[in-house]
Amino acid sequence: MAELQKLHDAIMSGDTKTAVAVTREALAENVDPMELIRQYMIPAMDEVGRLFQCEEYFVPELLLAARAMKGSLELIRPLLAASGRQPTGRVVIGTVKGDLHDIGKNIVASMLEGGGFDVIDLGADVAPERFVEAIQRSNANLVCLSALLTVTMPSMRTTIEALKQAGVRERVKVLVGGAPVTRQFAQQIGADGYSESAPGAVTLARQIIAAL
Amino acid sequence: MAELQKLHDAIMSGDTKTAVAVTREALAENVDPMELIRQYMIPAMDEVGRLFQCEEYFVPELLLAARAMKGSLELIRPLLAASGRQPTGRVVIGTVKGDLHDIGKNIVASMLEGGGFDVIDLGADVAPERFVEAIQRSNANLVCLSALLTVTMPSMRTTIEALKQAGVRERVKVLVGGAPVTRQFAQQIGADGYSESAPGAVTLARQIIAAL
Amino acid sequence: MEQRMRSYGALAISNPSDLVFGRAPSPVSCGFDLTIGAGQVYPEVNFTLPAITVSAENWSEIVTQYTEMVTGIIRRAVALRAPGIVLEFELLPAMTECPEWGAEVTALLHRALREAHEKHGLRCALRVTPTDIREHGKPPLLRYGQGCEQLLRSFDLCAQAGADILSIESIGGKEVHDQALLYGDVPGIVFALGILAPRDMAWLWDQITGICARHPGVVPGGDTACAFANTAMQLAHQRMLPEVLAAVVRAMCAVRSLVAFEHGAMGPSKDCAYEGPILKAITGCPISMEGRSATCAHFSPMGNVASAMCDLWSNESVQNIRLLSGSAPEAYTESLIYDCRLMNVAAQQGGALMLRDWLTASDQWLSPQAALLSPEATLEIAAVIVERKSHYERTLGAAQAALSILRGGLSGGAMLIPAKERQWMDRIEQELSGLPGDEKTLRRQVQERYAGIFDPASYGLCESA
Amino acid sequence: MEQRMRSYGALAISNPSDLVFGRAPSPVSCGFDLTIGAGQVYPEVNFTLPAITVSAENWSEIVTQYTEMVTGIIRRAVALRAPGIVLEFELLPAMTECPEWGAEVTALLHRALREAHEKHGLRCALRVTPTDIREHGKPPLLRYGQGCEQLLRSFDLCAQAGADILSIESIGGKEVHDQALLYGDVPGIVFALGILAPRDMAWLWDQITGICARHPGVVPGGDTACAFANTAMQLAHQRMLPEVLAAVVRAMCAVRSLVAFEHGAMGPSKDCAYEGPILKAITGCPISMEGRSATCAHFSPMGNVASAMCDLWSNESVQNIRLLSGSAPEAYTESLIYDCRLMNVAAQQGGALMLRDWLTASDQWLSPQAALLSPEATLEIAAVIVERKSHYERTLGAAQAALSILRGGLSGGAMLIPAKERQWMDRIEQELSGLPGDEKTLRRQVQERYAGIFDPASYGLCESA
Ligand code: B12
Ligand code: B12
Ligand code: SF4
Ligand code: SF4
Ligand SMILES: [Zn+2]
Ligand SMILES: [Zn+2]
Ligand SMILES: [Zn+2]
Repeated sequence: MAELQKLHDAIMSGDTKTAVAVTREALAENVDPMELIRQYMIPAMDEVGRLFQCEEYFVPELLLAARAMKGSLELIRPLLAASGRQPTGRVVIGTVKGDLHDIGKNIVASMLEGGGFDVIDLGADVAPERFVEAIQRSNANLVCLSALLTVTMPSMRTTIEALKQAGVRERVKVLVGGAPVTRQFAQQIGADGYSESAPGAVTLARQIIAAL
Repeated sequence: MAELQKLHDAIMSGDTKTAVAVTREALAENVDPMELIRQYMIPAMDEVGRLFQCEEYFVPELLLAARAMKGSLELIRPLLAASGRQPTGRVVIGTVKGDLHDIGKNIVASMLEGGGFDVIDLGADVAPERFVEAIQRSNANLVCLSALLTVTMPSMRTTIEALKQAGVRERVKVLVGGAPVTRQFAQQIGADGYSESAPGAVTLARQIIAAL
Repeated sequence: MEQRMRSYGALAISNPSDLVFGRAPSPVSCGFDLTIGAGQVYPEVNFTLPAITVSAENWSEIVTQYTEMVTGIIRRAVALRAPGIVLEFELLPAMTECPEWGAEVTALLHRALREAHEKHGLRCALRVTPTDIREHGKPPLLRYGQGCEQLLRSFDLCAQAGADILSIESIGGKEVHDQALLYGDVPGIVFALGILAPRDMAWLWDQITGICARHPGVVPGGDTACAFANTAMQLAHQRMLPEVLAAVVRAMCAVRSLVAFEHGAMGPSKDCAYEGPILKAITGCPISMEGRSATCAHFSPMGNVASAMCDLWSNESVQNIRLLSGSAPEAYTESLIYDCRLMNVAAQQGGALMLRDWLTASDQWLSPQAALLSPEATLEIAAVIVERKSHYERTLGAAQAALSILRGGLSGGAMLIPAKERQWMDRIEQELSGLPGDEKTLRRQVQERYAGIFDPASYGLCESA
Repeated sequence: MEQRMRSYGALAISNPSDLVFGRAPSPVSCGFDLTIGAGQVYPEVNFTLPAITVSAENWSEIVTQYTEMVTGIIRRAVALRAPGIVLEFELLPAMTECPEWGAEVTALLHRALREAHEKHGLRCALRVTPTDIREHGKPPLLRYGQGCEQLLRSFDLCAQAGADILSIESIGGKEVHDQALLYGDVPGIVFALGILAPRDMAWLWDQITGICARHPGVVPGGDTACAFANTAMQLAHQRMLPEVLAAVVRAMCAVRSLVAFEHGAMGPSKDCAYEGPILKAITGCPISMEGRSATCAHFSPMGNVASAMCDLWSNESVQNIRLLSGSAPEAYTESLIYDCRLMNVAAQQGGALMLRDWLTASDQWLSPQAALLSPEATLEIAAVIVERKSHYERTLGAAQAALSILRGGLSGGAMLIPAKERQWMDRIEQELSGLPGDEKTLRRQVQERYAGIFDPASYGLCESA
């Protein structure tokens, strides 16, 4: 029988190979995929998140864990989809137009993925239309905008307006972030949330999805 | 005959006594009051303003000159009013509600007076209603708002809104100033002008009155 | 309360090499394990709201703002391993008018500091400075009336809510001084600073030390001539007044700020009191100063020399706005910490006096206001003050000492100042020497000119006038 | 262009007591009567727009903003009698994409400086830094394509419009480095820094020095490892990466930033290149640094020590927003001027080394990144670099030297770092020692892992691979 505790540990130590192997074995033995996620994978990632916030883990540990989690999830997702069960949430993320800073955005994306979200990363320098398209195509319920330049902060407003014009603003919640962005600015442009850190972004995303 | 050049010089040196005496003499000799103002008094104050901007004069010299100018004007005004001629402009000035800083406002008021404006100084900590009242009572065409605290800057907006509500916003132009106020903030709250200095305030006031 | 009255007839520090940053003969212990003036310079961070109205509707946002600010400041202090820190909460007018508001923010800051001390061992203390809202009236009423009652209640509630040090920027005499200053009226200035202000200070500081006595552990800090000398400094900065006048006003102000100590203040004095070094030389109490890292609050011709003798080093005030790095309060906390690190390392390696002298030399002769801040100038003015008896005589003496220091700088060729400023020096000197030897005569001479502008009863001047 | 190629086989400064702020063996003269590195430290002020879109509609507002900023900065420099000043204009991406815009702002700033020089005798110069917009593509194309053309044209037009110094924060190798860094992949990091980056630098700096040669008087300044080491520094600051990794990355980066000098750069190097002191020791060219007065732009664990060997002292970047004192660019100009005053006075009185050592001691062992910035550590790393031949070997050597300095600090007990960081030190050390001696082998080992992420042709790697 598959040793499921090993899945938990493999994710925590960022060992993708083992994580995938254990998952495959478990699925072959018809373990309920939801159980795998709820009892082993999410707790592992939560523990990773906790260690990260306590400054026991750095980003490399975090990203390796997220990568392991993602590896397992790739095996599980088709089954969930087939059974009609949804992942926690579907997120479209990108750095706004004119801005090429993507490290912060990448970390947020990875942590969301690690947190069990289905993440569509549009990259950097993303025009408002591309956000609109991605939402339309993917049925996402969350949009994350990142900006690191003061001169691209206004693009966040423009993007939110484009969502309105395209009639998709109501379908999604919008989170914004990046070094120059503030809570006040987020309010002003009509975003639904702001966080100054990646773990904060995950917490916020969870709260929002839970409230949907 | 009155030596009119003396009026010019008395104002420049802040000698109220002489300024008033020469003015009285000239008026007794039926010199055109408008000529006194245009040819001697305004040029003197302009020269004072120039010296101030070149850092040849400090505020004390400036205020003493303004006081001398005011002394002469007090004799002339009734005549102008009788002949139906208007002074350059009529200004209501005050520091907004919640704010007691009044030195900057006082200097602006004095320089406006020195510049030939008719100035109604409401003091500091002035509530919006009091600005409205003063405009209604005085037929002023210019309102100057001063604020030195970040937490009283919003009072400028409130005051402008009160002018709108009372239906007097169209009758006046609104200038704002004070250390924390910026050009951008002035625009945002719908003021008609901003200056960072007292001489700048006078120049601006003149331009605005000229354009009326 | 009278028993608290101290009189200073001699200097606590008379040797220039004892007048240096970080050390004061009478250190002050307060807050969470912090001792000020015992060898280290600590940062004092002062922070304020951005453009937002202080009102009941906005109150929760305001609480959030203060929480954000204190969080950022403490985060930086911990990250940079600051050996200690003082926070200053300067109440905004509406928070003094409604003393409960001021007390609520005080409590919030106190809790944050306690937590930082418990969790990170950060030594720290909280200074609280209610607004002197007695100036509302025309003329202002200083010893009675609503403003006065609210002010005293604010001190009381803040002391109760967790303030460790109480201070004020008091305004007695300002109503006269403002006008005298703008018209360059030297007798009026002396009247305001040498007669009116000390009388209000004496009364007010008896109240404050009384309140501290009722709240054990709360230290009566000090006052500042902000309303007088900093107004003059700002006006000189904008080239509206001669720098020499601002410098002379500063020296005179030391006399009125000293009255706080005569009536029980123990230091640290207020950051914006650039007369602080004189107070330190006379009283031996620690002082707070501000300069090159207070560019958030005001520009200054004495950014370095201001730190030469400080015990706390402050940013004066910074709004909670966002810079590229993070919040402005956090950013200025960092600047202060680096300044303190340098001073403390130099002191530790035996170089305190050398660094003090470089800090002094780098500004000293570039502006008249800086010239008065050297250790030597400080001791010269302080010595004249303690030699004389009445506040009036002391004020005149301080002004004359200041002028003689400036003359020295000019004649030695060290200081270059424009002809216009030199004319003003002559003028101030002349007017000073024309002043009567006794205070009653001066009062008679100027009282009419300022009638109605001040309330004699507020200065205990009714009967005697 | 090949004739410009210099190779550094020995140190220009080998004696620690010659490695000090304000003095460089090869000073640079430029702009209006300014010589950098000849005895005085000057402020370098960098300033940027607040939240506003750079677009044709907003263009007049943008011009107003830059005019306001330069006016405020010059006003402060004149008021404080700064002996000289450098302005840095860092183009925003849209201003490089449309090179005319960048040139227009350059011209505006140039005019303002000329006027300040004529009217007030202010010695000054303008540094212009176009944005390295070649990174747009995936993978980025570095030697051809639209971004590259616009970038080179931007240099050309800015040189023509009045730039005195040209710089860049180039990004060759970053696409690989970003990912390697986030995954803590040491071989990937070395590949990016020791192989890819130097190849791009060589090509790019030949272009830049070529452009300077066509515009007499325009100085090729220098580059910075911002995209590498400052990213790591920021991540360490946010506790996302270990500080020791950020420190080792910084040391490695010196090798790639040195390539600018090998290909004609003359200094002053870029402010945000904290690898600057190593460059100064090797080349003898003046450097710009930033630290405790760059709190507007980023927080830092090395605010004081960063100034120990600088020739220009910068604020990195500040938005045009309003503080209580005035505009933020004006405020940070003042802070820089006071820092420079202190350094210059100390130097003038023979105390440069003493002040340098206090600045160093005050930060040195409080963080691994600061530990590498002492004069001794600088010379140790620089010596290893010049001893070795290829960029790859130099990069490895710099990393090892950095680790040995950190080990020294730890074993002597001077530096305290958490267990987690120490584990990372071991790990980095192990991985480094496992790397092959020759660059080709490493390329083969990692190339697959990063296939598709970088464009081999952009590094001249197609044929030889
Ligand atoms: C690294 C860096 C670069 C790298 C970018 C590498 C990359 N792939 O991203 C390079 C060198 C390429 C670069 C280029 C430039 N940069 Co740059 N850069 C930085 C630097 C030093 C660090 C940014 C970073 O990666 N931080 C680490 C990450 C993890 O933090 P973060 O992005 O803030 O993200 C965290 C949070 O904000 C949050 N978050 C982020 N996004 C989101 C989204 C959501 C929804 C949520 C909830 C949260 C969230 O979570 C993240 C993790 O905790 C900053 C300095 C700074 N103070 O931030 C300057 C900075 C942003 N850059 C600046 C500038 C000026 C530039 C250039 C214009 C320079 C030039 N003249 O060439 C170019 C422009 C490039 C472009 N077209 O956009 C300025 C911006 C000034 C301004 N006007 O706004 C800064 C502030 C530096 C400074 N102080 O001057 N830069
Ligand atoms: C002097 C002063 C005082 C004096 C006021 C004296 C008086 N009668 O005005 C006293 C001591 C009483 C005082 C009290 C307080 N102050 Co005060 N004060 C100052 C100081 C040092 C100088 C202000 C000044 O007079 N400048 C000189 C004049 C000439 O300049 P100005 O006002 O800017 O005016 C010029 C221009 O702005 C323009 N202008 C002005 N008005 C207008 C109007 C128009 C229409 C136009 C076109 C132009 C214009 O022209 C003028 C001439 O060129 C400033 C510091 C600063 N950086 O400004 C702080 C400052 C304004 N005060 C401050 C604070 C916090 C306070 C107190 C709350 C302190 C306390 N805790 O007790 C109280 C509040 C009092 C109140 N209820 O309002 C802070 C404000 C912070 C914030 N949150 O906004 C400041 C910025 C100091 C600081 N850096 O922290 N203060
Ligand atoms: S000097 Fe500064 S802190 Fe003091 S009252 Fe004036 S404004 Fe306030
Ligand atoms: S270190 Fe600073 S100046 Fe340099 S590229 Fe990065 S953000 Fe720009
Ligand atoms: Zn203050
Ligand atoms: Zn203060
Ligand atoms: Zn930079």
